Amino acid sequence: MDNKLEFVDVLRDVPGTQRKSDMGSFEYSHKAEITNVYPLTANEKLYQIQIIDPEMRKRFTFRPGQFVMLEVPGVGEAPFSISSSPVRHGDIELCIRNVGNMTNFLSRVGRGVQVGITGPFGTSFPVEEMMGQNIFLIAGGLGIAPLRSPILSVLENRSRYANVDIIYGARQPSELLFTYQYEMWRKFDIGLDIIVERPDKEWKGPVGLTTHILKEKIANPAISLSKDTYAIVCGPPVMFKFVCNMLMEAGIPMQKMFVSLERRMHCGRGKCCRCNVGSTYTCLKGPVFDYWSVMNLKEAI
Amino acid sequence: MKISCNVNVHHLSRVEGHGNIHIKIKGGRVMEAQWEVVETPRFFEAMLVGKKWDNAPWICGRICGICSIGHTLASIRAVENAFGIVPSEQTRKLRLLLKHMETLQSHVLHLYFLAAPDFLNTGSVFPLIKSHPDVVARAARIKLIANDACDIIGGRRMHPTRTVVGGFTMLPDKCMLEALKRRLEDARSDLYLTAELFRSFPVPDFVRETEFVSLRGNGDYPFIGGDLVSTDGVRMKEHDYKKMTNEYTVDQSTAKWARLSRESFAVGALARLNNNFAFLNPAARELSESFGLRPVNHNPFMNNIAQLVECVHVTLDSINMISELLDNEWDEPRQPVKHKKGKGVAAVEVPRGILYHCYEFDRAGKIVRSDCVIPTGQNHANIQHDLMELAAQSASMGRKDTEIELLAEMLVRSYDPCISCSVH
Amino acid sequence: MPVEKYLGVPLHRPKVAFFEFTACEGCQLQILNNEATLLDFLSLVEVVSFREAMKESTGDYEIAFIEGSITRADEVKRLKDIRKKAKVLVAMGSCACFGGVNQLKNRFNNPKWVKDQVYGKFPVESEEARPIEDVVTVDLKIYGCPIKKEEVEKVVTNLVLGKSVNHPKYPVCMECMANENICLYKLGEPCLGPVTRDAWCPGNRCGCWGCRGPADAANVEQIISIMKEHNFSPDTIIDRLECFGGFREFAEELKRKTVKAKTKKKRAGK
Amino acid sequence: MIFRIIEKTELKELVDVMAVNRIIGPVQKGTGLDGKPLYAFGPVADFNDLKLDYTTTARPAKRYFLPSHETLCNFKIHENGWEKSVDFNIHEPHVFFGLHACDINALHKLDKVLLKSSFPTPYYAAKRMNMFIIGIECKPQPFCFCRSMGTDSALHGFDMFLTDLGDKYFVEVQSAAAFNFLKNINTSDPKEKDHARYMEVVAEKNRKFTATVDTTDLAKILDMEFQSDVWKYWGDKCLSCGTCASVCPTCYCYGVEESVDIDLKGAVKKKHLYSCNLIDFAEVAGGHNFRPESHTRLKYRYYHKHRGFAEEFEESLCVGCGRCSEACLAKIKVPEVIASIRSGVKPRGR
Ligand SMILES: Cc1cc2nc3c(=O)[nH]c(=O)nc-3n(C[C@H](O)[C@H](O)[C@H](O)COP(=O)(O)OP(=O)(O)OC[C@H]3O[C@@H](n4cnc5c(N)ncnc54)[C@H](O)[C@@H]3O)c2cc1C
Ligand code: SF4
Ligand code: SF4
Ligand code: SF4
Repeated sequence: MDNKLEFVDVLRDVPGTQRKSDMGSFEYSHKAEITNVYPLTANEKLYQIQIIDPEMRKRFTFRPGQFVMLEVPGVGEAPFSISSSPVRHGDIELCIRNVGNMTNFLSRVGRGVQVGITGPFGTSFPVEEMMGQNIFLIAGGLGIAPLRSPILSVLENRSRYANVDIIYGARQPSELLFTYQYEMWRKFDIGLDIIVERPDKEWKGPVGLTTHILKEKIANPAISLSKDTYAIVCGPPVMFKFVCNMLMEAGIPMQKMFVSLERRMHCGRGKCCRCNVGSTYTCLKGPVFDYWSVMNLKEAI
Repeated sequence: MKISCNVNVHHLSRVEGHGNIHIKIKGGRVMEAQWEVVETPRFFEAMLVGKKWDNAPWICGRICGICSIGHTLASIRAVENAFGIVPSEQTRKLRLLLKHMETLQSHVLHLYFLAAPDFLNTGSVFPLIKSHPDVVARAARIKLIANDACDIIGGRRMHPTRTVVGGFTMLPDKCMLEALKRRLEDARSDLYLTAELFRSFPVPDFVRETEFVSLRGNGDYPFIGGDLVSTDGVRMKEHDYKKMTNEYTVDQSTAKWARLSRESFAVGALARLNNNFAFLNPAARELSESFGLRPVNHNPFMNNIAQLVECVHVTLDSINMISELLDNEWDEPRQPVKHKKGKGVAAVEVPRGILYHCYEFDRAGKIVRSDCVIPTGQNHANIQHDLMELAAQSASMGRKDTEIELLAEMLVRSYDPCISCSVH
Repeated sequence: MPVEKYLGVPLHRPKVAFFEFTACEGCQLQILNNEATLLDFLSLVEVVSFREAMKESTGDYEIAFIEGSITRADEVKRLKDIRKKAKVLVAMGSCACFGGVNQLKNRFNNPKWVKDQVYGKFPVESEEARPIEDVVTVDLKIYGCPIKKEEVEKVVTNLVLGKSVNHPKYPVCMECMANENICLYKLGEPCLGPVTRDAWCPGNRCGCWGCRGPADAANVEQIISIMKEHNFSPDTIIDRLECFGGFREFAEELKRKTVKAKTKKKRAGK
Repeated sequence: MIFRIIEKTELKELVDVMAVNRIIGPVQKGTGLDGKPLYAFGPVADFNDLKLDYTTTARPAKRYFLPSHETLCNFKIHENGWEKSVDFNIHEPHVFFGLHACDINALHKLDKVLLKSSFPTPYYAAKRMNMFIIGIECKPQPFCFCRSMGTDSALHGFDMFLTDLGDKYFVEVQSAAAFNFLKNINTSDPKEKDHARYMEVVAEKNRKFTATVDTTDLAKILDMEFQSDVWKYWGDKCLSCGTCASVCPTCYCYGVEESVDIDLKGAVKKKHLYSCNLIDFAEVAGGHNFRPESHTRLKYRYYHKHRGFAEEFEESLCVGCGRCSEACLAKIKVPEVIASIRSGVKPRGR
């Protein structure tokens, strides 16, 4: 009798699909090409990335607020929020700041380079639920990157939303991202307030923190922040703590306030534990959380 | 007749440590022929004072990167001699095997990377990668075996971690030793190719009567412990090493110099071979004779050939020793150590010649006094005298400046000096 | 043929130079000890100065690897000179990073006694052994006594790719555990592994002496008390802490405390 | 379930029958200071190496299903592009001969997160599905608190389970493969007195448990005591060495690092099991560290094990094997830590 145990090949029964329950999908990455690179500021660039296989490109769908893991072989893999409109499927844009190992390498690549994309991962901003209501978006610094996708998504269906307002703050004018799009946003009847902490000579707009503008808005009787308003807040942890408290006092329900958290991530799939806040996986239950959930997370802020 | 010449080599390359050569000939007379050692001392002998015995091998291994195993083993032996510890047969064999592998890797490094470029007319081994890729690959191949062997036995190839007073912290895997043996057997052909390469190099014709000092084997070619001998007929015990070295300081050197029956003596592969020719493995002896290298040979340039012969000797001896080790069950790797007051001396033949470590311990097992005499230190005076002779011959033969410079450099290099070590 | 581009990003073959100061030259040798990958290594960079292996040498280099500690005035001058020329200056090995075993002589605080011990009346110049950081700015450190050759390769590969060099921040225990070694404390051996930056040598049943210096979150006070609990004498602990210079302050502190405790005991005895 | 009896003398036969497969089991790795043997899981080449009466191993058999370093994929690099090749790093089934109940339960816990949640991990799955497990009844050690964690017996998840009745083994057979193996050797049906003896043995084992952890409302208490100063006390002791996670049969956190080969023609992506106690566990690019102090990291480990996992899977991620407590040089022991957090009082006299 043969006493050799039979080897179970986990890939045996897996068809060629890439459902996330498939074993083969875990380390599968879409080959994608960097089709264009736009420098936005000294430290941030916008990367247009296209999944090479046309079929896969079409099938790739995501919701605003979700992120992908971007892999540069041998250099690193890291999470980035998709900053483009969801209607564009596997033809995505990532706004990336040069801060570390892989982002530094990326800052030197040009078009034509092949990278790997996995995802999309994580939760998203409920833009469908927001229809018919006011939206208030508040971003600080690089926080505008994850907000650009919901903004573009709203633009696609502008008529379905009531008032849409953006407050965007940066340290200096030279650090403002997507400046070339402000006019377009305004044309679509979006209120846009921009504020910087340290103005330069040309700067004519307001000076200070996003909370200054927010305070004015809240005090303005013409603008009503109420149960009919959704808020999306994204920026450094100190900022959203203040902002969310102010919004709460102004009457926006906690469940209608959304933030996007940033943590270290090595897998994006709820396995490496690096992104845990308290013991919640940011990659699975986040990165988009409503404020009530954030309040319940230990060590979130 | 050479009327005048001025050779100044600052920080001689392809040697360990920092030394300068100055030769000045004026009106056919040698005005200056100087071997200068400018290395910064590290004061190991002072450092050790107050340290417990178990620190000695660990710290003293750091005297030299290239023969750290030799230093470590000498230090261990000195401590063991002071405490009256006799290593087991297994420990003795493993230590010798480890030492052999260091000898092999050090000699190959010297022969191929440091000496050969002189004969192949390049400044370093690096251009040889393009011009003689097979030569470089061969050198790397042999060296890799020797280094891997040091990893397996000593824990790592440099500054070993498993070698301790009393034995080893742990033993190599038998299957790894077996694999090592097979690789060493394969390496023999590479060694013979090495011999053919060196046969194609002309050995400068230079002879100066010299006294050669080394250990004297007791039936076998000596490496760890034993009696001290010289070709001038001196014979002494290990603990009398000071009478053998007679160290003194000179202005031109931060390393101390040594003398015995004459104004200087030489140690190293050539000295070992001159004193122990009969104990060489027959194949190695045959190779030696094929180069016309028989005792007592007084050409310092022949040290390269002596190293080559030793490469063959240690390889063959290692193969035999591994077989013996494999035939026996492993014993305990390490025996317990009880320290006591006293003094211990060790004489160990390292690649560049005979090395002495001596420690005096107090009742707590702490070092009160220590002394290390390094082979290159013993060679400095001899290098100086060789240089003077070479300069004199060059003056009378009317050699060109560049030729004198190259010959002088090659002469110093043939001693494979480890200057940093000699200053320690 | 050397590879010119990595994923479309042009690579630059840096000119590198190796220099040694007061040292055993082992770290440089580790690079030559790289037999298996030496050729790849050499096609990655252009070695312009390496006295231990080559004769020619130019003053034109971008990356300078420095081995050894500083113990003499002429070395200070030479090092400053190198700093001026090098774009990137790398401290290589414990001597360069912490003073290495060379700094053991500093513990006597008596350079003259130290010199007399070895040279008697003969005059020899020598100062305290110092890490090179005391003299010039250091851009990168490669730890270890000796350095690990794979690490040098990684550093150089990263420099060529323009990738940052990150040393592990965790202590040796992680490596020891990965190797499934028996913890040396269970065998009655002292070990600085829990506070020393991750190393490559555990697995030889040889307790760590801290050559790679403190890990990022080293809790040295705690390991000292743990060693005491395991009945290791203050001398043994001090020997370990002061050996390579990375934990020198802790060794000094422990010495002071031990002396104090002894005098107290003596007084109480009277 | 099918029960059998094997005479002890038959065991060698069983091992020999299985030896066509790779067998992993408890073997002696060395001798401790007290002269007692130190055990580890390792390949069993010879029946005599297999120490079924082992106390406990300092490490679980984790390296066979969650190795500390693992290559996730290799890349071949061309000028602008690359090819990726993935291997799950297992090519034959393994027999695990002699796992205690806690280690079998540890696998169940890992299964929950690594197999049964979204994005199953194929590297783990491939190894897990190629495990043939023979459990063996353990000998409670003074530090074992598995009973408190409800993991002192394994009800499923093995192929067979042995209980030592003195001169024979009582065998629970749970898989067809196990049944087939047993056909090769002499076995018999258990008699009434074997059942009685079995129950006696188990009862005796249960009496030997001494260490306990009060887990009542633990998840809630951890939440309440999040700001407790007692954490700082333990944090000051902690060496941030990661040993606790390395020896834990259920710790699975990791980091990924990519590196380029020295010839620049290939690259590799490697996974390294990490530990939440390590300084840079939660550090992000730019240097911000979400848990810079050692007590916040230590707390996180307890929080993840006893609260976060419990919230998600209704059970704690600790099987009470006590390995972390035994391995910790700073003597940070789970029962003591939890007791001190519950009471809000630091332990005294230490
Ligand atoms: C959900 C999410 C969305 C993000 N979106 C954007 C974005 O749109 N634009 C942008 O510029 N940045 C974004 N980041 C941050 C971005 O992931 C980091 O800047 C990036 O990981 C830095 O990688 P590096 O290799 O250059 O840095 P290194 O410091 O060298 O990092 C090494 C590794 O650590 C991990 N890591 C380090 N920092 C972070 C971090 N902040 N977050 C997660 N993992 C980290 C990664 O695995 C990375 O590979 C986002 C992060 C998260 C979690
Ligand atoms: S031997 Fe040293 S490094 Fe290894 S686990 Fe023990 S304390 Fe840590
Ligand atoms: S709890 Fe103990 S084992 Fe874990 S990191 Fe701290 S000191 Fe190390
Ligand atoms: S936390 Fe400790 S006791 Fe619990 S399973 Fe892990 S190692 Fe065992």
